[in-house]
Amino acid sequence: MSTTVAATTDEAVAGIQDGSTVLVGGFGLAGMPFDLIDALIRQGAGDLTVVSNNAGNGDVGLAALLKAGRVRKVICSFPRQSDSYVFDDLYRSGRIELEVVPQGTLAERMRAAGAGIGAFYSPVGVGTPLAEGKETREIDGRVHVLEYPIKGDVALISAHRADTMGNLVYRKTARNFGPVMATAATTVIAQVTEIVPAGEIDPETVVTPGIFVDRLVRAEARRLTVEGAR
Amino acid sequence: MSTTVAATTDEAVAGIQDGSTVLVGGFGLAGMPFDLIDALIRQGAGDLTVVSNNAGNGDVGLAALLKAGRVRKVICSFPRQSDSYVFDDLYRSGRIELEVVPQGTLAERMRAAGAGIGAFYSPVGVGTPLAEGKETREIDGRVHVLEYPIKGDVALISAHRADTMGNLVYRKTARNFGPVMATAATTVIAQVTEIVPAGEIDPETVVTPGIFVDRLVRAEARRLTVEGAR
Amino acid sequence: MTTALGTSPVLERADRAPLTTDELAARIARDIPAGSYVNLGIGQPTRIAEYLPADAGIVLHTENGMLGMGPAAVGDEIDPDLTNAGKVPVTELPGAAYFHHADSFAMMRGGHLDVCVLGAFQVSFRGDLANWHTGDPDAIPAVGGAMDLAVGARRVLVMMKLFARDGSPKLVPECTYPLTGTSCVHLVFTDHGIFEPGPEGLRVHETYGITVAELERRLGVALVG
Amino acid sequence: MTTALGTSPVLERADRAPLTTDELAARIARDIPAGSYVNLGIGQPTRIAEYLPADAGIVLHTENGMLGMGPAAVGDEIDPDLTNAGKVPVTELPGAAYFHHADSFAMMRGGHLDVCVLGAFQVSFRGDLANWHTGDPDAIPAVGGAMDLAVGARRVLVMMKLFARDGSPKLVPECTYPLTGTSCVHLVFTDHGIFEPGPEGLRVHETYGITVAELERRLGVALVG
Repeated sequence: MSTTVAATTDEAVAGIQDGSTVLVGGFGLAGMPFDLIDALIRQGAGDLTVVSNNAGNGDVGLAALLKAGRVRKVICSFPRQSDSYVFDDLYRSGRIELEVVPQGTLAERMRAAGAGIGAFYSPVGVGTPLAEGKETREIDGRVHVLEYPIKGDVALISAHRADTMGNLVYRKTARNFGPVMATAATTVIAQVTEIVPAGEIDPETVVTPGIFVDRLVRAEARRLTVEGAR
Repeated sequence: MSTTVAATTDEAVAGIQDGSTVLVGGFGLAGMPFDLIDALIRQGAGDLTVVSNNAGNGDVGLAALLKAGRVRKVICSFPRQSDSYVFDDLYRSGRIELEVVPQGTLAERMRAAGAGIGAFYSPVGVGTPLAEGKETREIDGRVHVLEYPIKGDVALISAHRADTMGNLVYRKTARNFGPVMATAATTVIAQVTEIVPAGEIDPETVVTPGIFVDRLVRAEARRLTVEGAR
Repeated sequence: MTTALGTSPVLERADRAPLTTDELAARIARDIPAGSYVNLGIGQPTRIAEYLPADAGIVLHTENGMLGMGPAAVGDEIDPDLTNAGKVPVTELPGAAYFHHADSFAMMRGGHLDVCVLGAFQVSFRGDLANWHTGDPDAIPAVGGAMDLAVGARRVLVMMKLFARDGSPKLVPECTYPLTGTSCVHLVFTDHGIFEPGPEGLRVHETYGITVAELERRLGVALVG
Repeated sequence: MTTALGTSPVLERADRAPLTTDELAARIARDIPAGSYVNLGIGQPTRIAEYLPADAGIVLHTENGMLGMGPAAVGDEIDPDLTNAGKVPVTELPGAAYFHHADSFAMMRGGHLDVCVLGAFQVSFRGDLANWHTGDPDAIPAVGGAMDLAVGARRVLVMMKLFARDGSPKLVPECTYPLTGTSCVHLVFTDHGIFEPGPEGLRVHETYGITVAELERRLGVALVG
């Protein structure tokens, strides 16, 4: 259904339920939807499962959500970073669950959810601890592991520019998980730095078509960087 | 490896072997690589398996390749059209094999080949003749059918513009199968109407990155249309 | 006149003629919610576009890689690089987006389209759809995107005549033509009435130019409310 | 000096010091064919970029969604929206392209990258790789894109020191650390030599600052030619 434009980030995140699975865009700090996460903290939903590449940097964004005690479980590829002390403390004290997924498998499992694929066979992770207990099958002489979709109740993503139909374009490597997560959640909420009238984004350049975006909100870009945070 | 720019379409299609599986872009006439197909006819490879959405229109492009007797088998979603008389005659006289695949499954099977996915479960086609004999599995209460990748030896595609690195952009709905086929074949050959220096295509707008394109050749766009050809 | 059949009211309009194709297209258009993303199948369903209110924010998808498809192109607008799934030249509306085939069908299979409207040879009382192949051994099979749409769209509407030229019903206990999808049709819009197939049997919502009783006789089924 | 070991000649350079990290980076750079699409893993392999000839048409991939990555950004070039996989700000070269994560890893898993160079904790004689987890029960596991790269790139090169700080070899009969991938490493570039693991055992191609005989003693294996 049509994309709605929310007046505030609080309005944009209204209604997120306790226990939701929340897909959170960004690779480290690039593309992280800071304002939506701050709004989610104010909104108060807890017992969340967060799916994101990392588990938070410093004490902003995802790290702030973790620090607020709202997250029961993190599904990610790379939780431990030079500045991931919020996650590290929660994990070491047994206050948060962790599921580590190879980065490409994480992306592909969300892509599968968005694309109506019931499951897929991947050669990644075979023979490693991350494939333990998973079903395998040999295809063309190569062992594959069966992977299932990861679907979100909500996705929080950050893009560069939107039109009023919800079409999104991103900026450089801040694109990362946004377009995939936008396909994989029941309710997709995007923060963007600019919302322009329909027709002002060249249809050849749209990365996320508006069909995937439920709610839009304008928020200033907060571009932070941490060297070597990976 | 780097994209090479061929001087002629004949040079671009050199070396295609008898018995190859050739992915041919286009949806009907839109996006069909007419000049590459003509060059392939001159080049002479036969006993081909062609994977394309349709099985040729009128007597141009794919229809001309079929008419020249070079195609052993067609894998497509929609062979029969108002102007598909070349295919129709070959099929009815038993001179060509046909595998009909639902259109989205056709695209996804090529996507799987390009993405290193060994196989995937799809809900499409379950309970229909097109799923007969295929393995099924119930996932989340829904029956899915197991689908395997379709990989090409060669892909012939048509795009709008390229840079010298092989980055491609397309034009409107002529994009269709091109980007998927470009990922799914060992040798990818693209005809484009214009080749510009690297740096002249905005990196945010590239649809097919040059990594997927082996050979490029410039050819005038031949934009033909047939109403209701589907 | 409204007749109670089980618990649901039926709008029985035996006093008027069956719907014309245009009336049927307009009737279906009325049932498509504002703001929907919609795929209109090749053939008659295409005509529904003419009856969608311009201000309803309904966005048309064409499976060959576009959202925001406009009306058929005429004259100078014709661009062979811009067609619908029936390969008819069309136009682009503001806010359109292009994408490739794998993305287009991922969108479909992933349940992102709110509605699709398809033609049909047959629909069974429980919602099986047959619309791609007559089963004639001489026919060349061609499925296109029909199976993907039947399985992928959130609501699958069928637009068809209720009776074939020989008078036999196209709403049947079991499809005799090869299936496109099983239990996938939500509503069937026909010239003689609007039907809802389902596991409990066939419901009728509205009739045109025929009574419920006569429908039951011609379809050979007790319609449920 | 060149020693024949089995059928292959070995370039044995016992007379010089082991390679420095920069020499090793330069050595690996020499083995990357012109025109290759390459992913350089986080950490030391990043340094190889400095030794790739500018005119070789080698294109760098970063798994967070870019081809055509340039050198690290300095000063005003720094843009937090443009980083490499190590989250270090980088630059963009002419002919670059951006794409999303599913496409980036499809590219990787689909075998489109010609070469990747990864660091390692251990590599086994048959080419198993361990580079993501020390197995320490207190360590927080974090894999990133390591497994995808190990399985996806056409040629997987490892860049590492041959011996750990305690002197134990990192080329081992069987990895004791948790695996990243099995039989996936094509060549191992180390400060003391270049090795080719495989089903028939470990080959040595070149040595630096050590003889083949001494290598065999310290690795505890008969090197095959």
